[in-house]
Amino acid sequence: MLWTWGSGPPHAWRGRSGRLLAARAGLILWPLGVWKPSFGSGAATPCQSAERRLNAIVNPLLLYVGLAVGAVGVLMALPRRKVNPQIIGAVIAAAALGGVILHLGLRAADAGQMPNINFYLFAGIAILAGLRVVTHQRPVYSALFFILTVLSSAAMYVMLGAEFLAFALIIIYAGAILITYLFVIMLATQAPSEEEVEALSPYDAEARDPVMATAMGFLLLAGLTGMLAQGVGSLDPAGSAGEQQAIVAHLPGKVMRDLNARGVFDGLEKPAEEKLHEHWDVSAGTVTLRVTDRAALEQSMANERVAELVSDGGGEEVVVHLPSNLKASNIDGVGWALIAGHPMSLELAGVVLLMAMLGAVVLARKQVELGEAAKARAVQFLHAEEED
Amino acid sequence: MMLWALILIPLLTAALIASGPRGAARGTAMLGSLISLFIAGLAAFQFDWGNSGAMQLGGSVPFLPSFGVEFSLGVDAVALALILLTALLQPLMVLGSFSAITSDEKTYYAWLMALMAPMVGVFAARDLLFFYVCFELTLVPMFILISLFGSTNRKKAAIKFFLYTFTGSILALAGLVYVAWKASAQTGAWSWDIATLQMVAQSMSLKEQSWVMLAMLAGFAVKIPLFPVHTWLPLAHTEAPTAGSVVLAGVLLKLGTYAVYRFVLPFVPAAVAEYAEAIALLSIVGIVYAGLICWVQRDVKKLVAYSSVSHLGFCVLGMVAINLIGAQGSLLYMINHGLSTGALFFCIGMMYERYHTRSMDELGGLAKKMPIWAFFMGFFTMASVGLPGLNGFVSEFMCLLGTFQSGAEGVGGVRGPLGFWFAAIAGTGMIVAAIYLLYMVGKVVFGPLKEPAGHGHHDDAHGHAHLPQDLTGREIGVLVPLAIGCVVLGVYPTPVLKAFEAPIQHTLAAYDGVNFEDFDGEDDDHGLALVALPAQGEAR
Amino acid sequence: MTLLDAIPTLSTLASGGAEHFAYHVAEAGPKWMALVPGLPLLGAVICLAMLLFKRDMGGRSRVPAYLVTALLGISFVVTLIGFLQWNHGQPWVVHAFEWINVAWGSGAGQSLQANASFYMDGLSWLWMLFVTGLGAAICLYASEYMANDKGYARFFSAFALFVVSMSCLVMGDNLVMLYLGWEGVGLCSYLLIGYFYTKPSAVAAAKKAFIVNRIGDLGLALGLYLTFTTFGTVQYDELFAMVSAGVDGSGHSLAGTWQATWIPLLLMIGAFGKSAQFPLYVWLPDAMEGPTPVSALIHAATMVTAGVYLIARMYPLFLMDEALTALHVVAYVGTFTAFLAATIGMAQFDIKRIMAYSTLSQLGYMFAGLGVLTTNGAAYHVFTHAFFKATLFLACGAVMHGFAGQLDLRKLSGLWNMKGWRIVSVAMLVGCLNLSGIPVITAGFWSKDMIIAEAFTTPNQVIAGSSLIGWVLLITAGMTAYYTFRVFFRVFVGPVEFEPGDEAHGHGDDDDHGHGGDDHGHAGHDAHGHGDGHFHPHAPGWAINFVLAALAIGSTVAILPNFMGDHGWVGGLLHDSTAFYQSGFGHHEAPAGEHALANSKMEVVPVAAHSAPAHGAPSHDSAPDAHAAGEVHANSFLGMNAHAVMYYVSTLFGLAGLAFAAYLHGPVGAWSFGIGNRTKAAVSRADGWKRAIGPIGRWAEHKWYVDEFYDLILRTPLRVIAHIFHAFDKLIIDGALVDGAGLLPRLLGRTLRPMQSGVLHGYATGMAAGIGIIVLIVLVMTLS
Amino acid sequence: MLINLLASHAAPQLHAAIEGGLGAITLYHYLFVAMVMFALGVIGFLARRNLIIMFLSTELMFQGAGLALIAFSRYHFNHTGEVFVIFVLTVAAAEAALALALVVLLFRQRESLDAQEWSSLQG
Repeated sequence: MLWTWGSGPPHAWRGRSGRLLAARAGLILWPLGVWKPSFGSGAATPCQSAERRLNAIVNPLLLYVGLAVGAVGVLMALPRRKVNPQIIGAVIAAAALGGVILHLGLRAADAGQMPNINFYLFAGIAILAGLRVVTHQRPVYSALFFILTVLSSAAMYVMLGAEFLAFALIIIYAGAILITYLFVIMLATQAPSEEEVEALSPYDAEARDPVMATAMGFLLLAGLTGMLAQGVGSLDPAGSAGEQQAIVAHLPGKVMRDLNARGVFDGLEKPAEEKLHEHWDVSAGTVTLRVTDRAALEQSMANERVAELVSDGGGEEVVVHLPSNLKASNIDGVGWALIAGHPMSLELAGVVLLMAMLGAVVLARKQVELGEAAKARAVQFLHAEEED
Repeated sequence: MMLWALILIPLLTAALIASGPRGAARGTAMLGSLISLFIAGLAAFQFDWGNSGAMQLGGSVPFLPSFGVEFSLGVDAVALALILLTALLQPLMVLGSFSAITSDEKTYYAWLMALMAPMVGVFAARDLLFFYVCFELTLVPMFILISLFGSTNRKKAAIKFFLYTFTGSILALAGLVYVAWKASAQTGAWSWDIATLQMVAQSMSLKEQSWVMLAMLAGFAVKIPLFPVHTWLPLAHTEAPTAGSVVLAGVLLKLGTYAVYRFVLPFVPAAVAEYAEAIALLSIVGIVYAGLICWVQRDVKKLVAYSSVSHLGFCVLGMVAINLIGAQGSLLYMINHGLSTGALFFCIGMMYERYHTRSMDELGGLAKKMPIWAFFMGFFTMASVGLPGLNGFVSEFMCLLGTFQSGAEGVGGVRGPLGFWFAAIAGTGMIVAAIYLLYMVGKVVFGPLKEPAGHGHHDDAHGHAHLPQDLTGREIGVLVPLAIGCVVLGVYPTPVLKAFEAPIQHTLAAYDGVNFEDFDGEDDDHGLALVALPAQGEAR
Repeated sequence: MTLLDAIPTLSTLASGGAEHFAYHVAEAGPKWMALVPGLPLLGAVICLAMLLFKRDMGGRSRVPAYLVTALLGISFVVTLIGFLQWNHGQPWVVHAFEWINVAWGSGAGQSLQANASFYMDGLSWLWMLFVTGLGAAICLYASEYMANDKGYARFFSAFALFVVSMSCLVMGDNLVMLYLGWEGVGLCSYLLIGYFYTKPSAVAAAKKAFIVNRIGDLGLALGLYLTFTTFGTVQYDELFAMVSAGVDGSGHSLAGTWQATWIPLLLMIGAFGKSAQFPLYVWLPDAMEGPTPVSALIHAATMVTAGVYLIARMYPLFLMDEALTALHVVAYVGTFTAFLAATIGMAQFDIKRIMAYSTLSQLGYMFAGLGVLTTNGAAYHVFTHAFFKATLFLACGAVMHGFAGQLDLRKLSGLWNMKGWRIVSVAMLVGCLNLSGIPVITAGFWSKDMIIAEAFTTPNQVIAGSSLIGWVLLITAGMTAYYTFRVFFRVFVGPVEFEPGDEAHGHGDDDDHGHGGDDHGHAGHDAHGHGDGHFHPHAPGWAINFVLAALAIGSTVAILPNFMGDHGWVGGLLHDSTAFYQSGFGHHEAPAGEHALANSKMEVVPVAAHSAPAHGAPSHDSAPDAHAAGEVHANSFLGMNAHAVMYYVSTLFGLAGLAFAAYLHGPVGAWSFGIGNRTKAAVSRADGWKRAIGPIGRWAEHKWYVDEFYDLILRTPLRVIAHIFHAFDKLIIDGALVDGAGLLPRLLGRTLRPMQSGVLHGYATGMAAGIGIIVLIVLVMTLS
Repeated sequence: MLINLLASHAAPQLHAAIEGGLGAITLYHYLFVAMVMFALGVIGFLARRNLIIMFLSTELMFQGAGLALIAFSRYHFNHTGEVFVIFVLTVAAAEAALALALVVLLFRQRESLDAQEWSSLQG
């Protein structure tokens, strides 16, 4: 029984697709700013899951005003040559974007639910740091702010249950990539002279077409937020135990190790790992094991260290419930998804990395080959400089 | 099997050249082309000449069965003759390039050899798609040969050559695919077999046939090239390296006429009968027009290039006469033009290697310095002029006779669309050909000696130490086979004519029921009938 | 078998009276007849091989000359043997190999057969005899004449090839073979005229000859095609079988068909080109740029008579037409050419040119003879002309050879009295007498007479204006005598005086610039001491003298055939050929008082006319039967029997011309019969006359500006058209249409190009905008 | 430091959030943050002239995309999104390596990091 993604059991969220389609009708009015505070009622619109729509959470008018103010702020924050209202711009932008997010939180509070402080904290840090990444005049600081963004992103990953990736992000991004950036920045950013250590390169000091860039970025943002109105909603609680079970079914080693650690096998015969599935009823979540030492079994049952015994006919075999908290972790899931679902992609990623490595080696090698004449001239020139 | 070998061996040779050392390039090419020639000769021996109308030596390998595409090969006498011409020219081209190409030999010889495969493929294909792929594939090596090894204006020439012929071919593909689609709609399965498609195409309505003919001609006429779409040819010829010009004149142009013979004539007989006069008119205009243009050229190679346009006009004219003599003349013309014009390009190339100019203003009276070269130049010029006893005559004569008798009255006349005036006006092309070719020979070969500046003190300066004044043995070796071919085909064309008879009859069978209406019935527009003199009694 | 056996028995004429030519079923001839063209071909190939493999010792080897002479001699002997073995009356067909053989059906006319086969009847024999005979003789002459030329092997190769082509032309058994030879002699003519290829004028003349000939060839080709479509065959025996029955290939009567008119007209154009008749005559005078033996053989004796041969060969086809349209044209054009060439010949100073124009003029006679229905006269004139014109040319050649290319009659005088020149002078005299038609003792007299007499005899109803033709020919005869003896009187008699030409030809100076006119200028004769004023004329050697003597004798002996049999030997041969046409207008008195063939008088019987009743469609208007014998009266010459009085009349004209020449150009003394008064080479009484006639003399000297006229109306416009076409091709077709089509995408690209600023941000902005647009599109799509 | 913070203090809440859902924090919240990060990246890429900053901006865009992917992954209860983030990381790493190598190369040629220096592709 090889279970694969996509052909597996139905998930709860799948049933929503019909509603997603139905929700489009209501969206016609949404960009026009017709907002009905129908939060929680669900009956005012033909769409039953109206609360999941964007306008249920934030007033679009407010959203767009917030975005516009943010755009002005970002515009001001971008480096320019003469008058440089960077700080003011940063403040305005932060206020605007923060306001939007805060509004989201207030809305959530209105619904009687406490906003998740952690989310707002890290979202704010990420956005603020991102703002500084693109506006700071000194590349080194930009890179450092980017590390901050990465870290807060990682925090949000954790909140989303992706612990593995959160740490992978920190290790790869903050640990490797950004360090490379820093090296390159230091290599490539040279002060014009010793006196002007503080001087900025002209291309750092001045943005190119800031109005155009900001307009483009925020229009894109507005368009994307508009798209969200297609009906995404809150994140359902993890309800899919079956999926976890399914993954566990493929991880006999993990089950064995877990059962072993819990002492479930005390007094019972420990099956070979590859034979485990013969004893294991995945759907029921039980294992049928042969009794080897009845006394030890009873001892362990007495110690309440073993799982519940489903049936014990007093014979040679007993049926044991698997521990209720025995399920696939995030890493198990990612690993399984990688190996079972996207093995070719994994290989490709390896190839990409290898190629990139080779490419970087080739590119970074000094390639300017001087001809003999040019070399001679260069030598002469150097000699001349030395004599000076 | 041998046809496969003829396609694969050049490719293999090309690969070997590309991967081998530079010094071995020309040797490998020579060997490969000689093997090809040997195999072609072997094929000619295996071919059952008694049954020359049937497709022989073939075989097919499915390629895309669901789409009906096959690698399907087979030749009749016409195709085999053209393959033999290709195989004969190949070693000569390699041999003729020894001194002309001194750099980047691997690239040159590899592409030169790679060019042979699709050319053979075109002639040997029995599958339409395979034919078309080969037809187009010839462009790539040629493009590279021109753009890398041509003379000063080569980039433009190569691009023009490629784009022009390619654009035309796309239209031809549209026409061919329409026929295939039509066939698939009728039979329910895709097939690209030429014989099958031929049946379907013949059953199309006149309107459909006309469009299909127009589409096919758009591609093939560019390749031939017919009058208004000929301008790529002089440029490409002039700029191409010698062997490139030779293969261009010798084989590549024949792809167009061969395609007309193989596809246009049998596929759309009704449309051809309807528009034969128009095609013939274009051919005739091309004959005279290009001929006159030749006369005012200053560049020898360009002159010969334009003469190709003029000559192939005869070829097309003979073909649309829709009778045996015309078609035989036309097919023979393909081979003859390949021999004589190819040889002329060789001669001009040899001259160019010595003087680095082709301008008639700078050259003259070279017979004095290079008598042997002058002999060959004169010889092939005369073959090109159509002097009886040499090859050009038989084909030109038959093309014109076919044109003349097509639709003519009298016992020697046959049903057909053309007639007296077509032959008479096309016949002026004979005069024009004499004018421009003798003009060229008179300027370059004869007359007082004139050499470009810097060549006057030939003996002192040794400007061309690597080449003696007159032709070397190798160069004579290039020209002699062609000269022999010219004489043999001129003196004893009977075997070739006999072999072509069956396949042509096979092709012309498509016209059995076709009505050349303009020339039947009362509306007899022989202009001559009107000026016939009154009877004797009245005269007295 | 003797020559006398060749005399035909005119039984067919006597009995049937309606047979217009003697059609005989051919019989297979011996294969060795193929040696006649085969041997010269071998010679040509060997010479060529010597040339290509550089075995001719740089032109010093005499092998080519002797080889070709020997082979031509053998060829002549073979021809002679064949002729003697030939059963008179029945043509031979000798099949060599299949050349072109195509069949698209089994019915009549559904195949094209043109084999390498030979057809030998009286006409072919006549031509072949003098082609090979004269060829061999002139080849011998050339072996000395060309001795010091570098291109010795080349010359003899082309020379031999010429004989091959001429053999094919004459002996071919079908029109395609004739066409092969026709073009072949054209090629050899081209090669030999352009023999001195470093001389621009020679190259131009060669080119001109070839191209003008090609115009005629087109006519011939079209005539050939029309013959084929009409008769379904191009083979003589089949063709003439049909024509003799008066039907075309499908059995329909030819009477009144347009083909009957046009086939001869088209063939005639071919004949005009090759035989240099007006308006296609312009190449022949220029052709004198070639070596003199070439002029003698090709451009006087043989090749230019190919047109006569063609018309004679195809005479039945010419007679198919009831109205004889083509023969009318032939007669008029021939007469006009004869007269025109004579006028030009009178005003020239270059003796070789004069001979060239005299050739033109005599060819005109031959055509006129064909036109006035005397194939016998035309063929006999061809025969005699071949001898005496060859003699004249070779004599001129000897002069040219000896005097370093000097040909101006104003700069030569008194050769008769110079040492070593006597044979040349005598030969010249013989030739001149023949050409002038001095009575009785010259063959030219008899042959020319036959034509003029026939012109007067032929009724005007048959050939309209035949009397006028006769008068013009008579006057031309007088002019001929004048310009011929103008040459003789000025060059060969009188005080010894000469001025050498500017060539070093024949003086051992065999470097590359033998014939002047090349880039090294006129260094030629300076090289051997002429610079100090001592020029020694180079008297001809044994070969030249021998050949000249032989030809002079031959010219005289050519009288004899005229007296063999009723119509002469030539007439006998013609009777056994397709060219036979016995007009019989008036009593054709055999010369030398032999009995006249009384019953040879018969009506003109064009084939189509007499075939009409045979096919059941009698027409009293057109059928000759309607005219009782004698109804169509033969014309007369001023009321007298033309044949009887013509001898005296033409004698009168000839002598008048001679006397006029003696008066104007004759030196003091016996040679000019006491009326001449010239004492120096340069001055003569003629100069005063020339002034008197004003510009006409100058115009005649400039050949009536015909060349310039052609240049103006043909060559220049054609050249202009060619330039226009070239510009059109370059600018309109290639420029506007092709490159214009290519310009569209280029313009589009040029318009869009500025968007590619090259700056990264530009592309990024574009990308972001693109994403934005896609997002908007998705939004709009999902909203609607 | 931050990681420690997350590990020690936030872990129980996080655990609760995973167990019982994110409460009021909807997918939209995460997507909005992701989009803002992406938009900032776009702005940075378009507005800044320093090649390195431009590449940093692309990394910022990557971050936005990655956050969105993780959120969707969570939303759909599968790991495909996370797998994609792994690829994003891969590509980012590869891109960083190559791009920075290129930057170094370019800097060697012109002694400048200004993107406008390089416009030889101008049409």
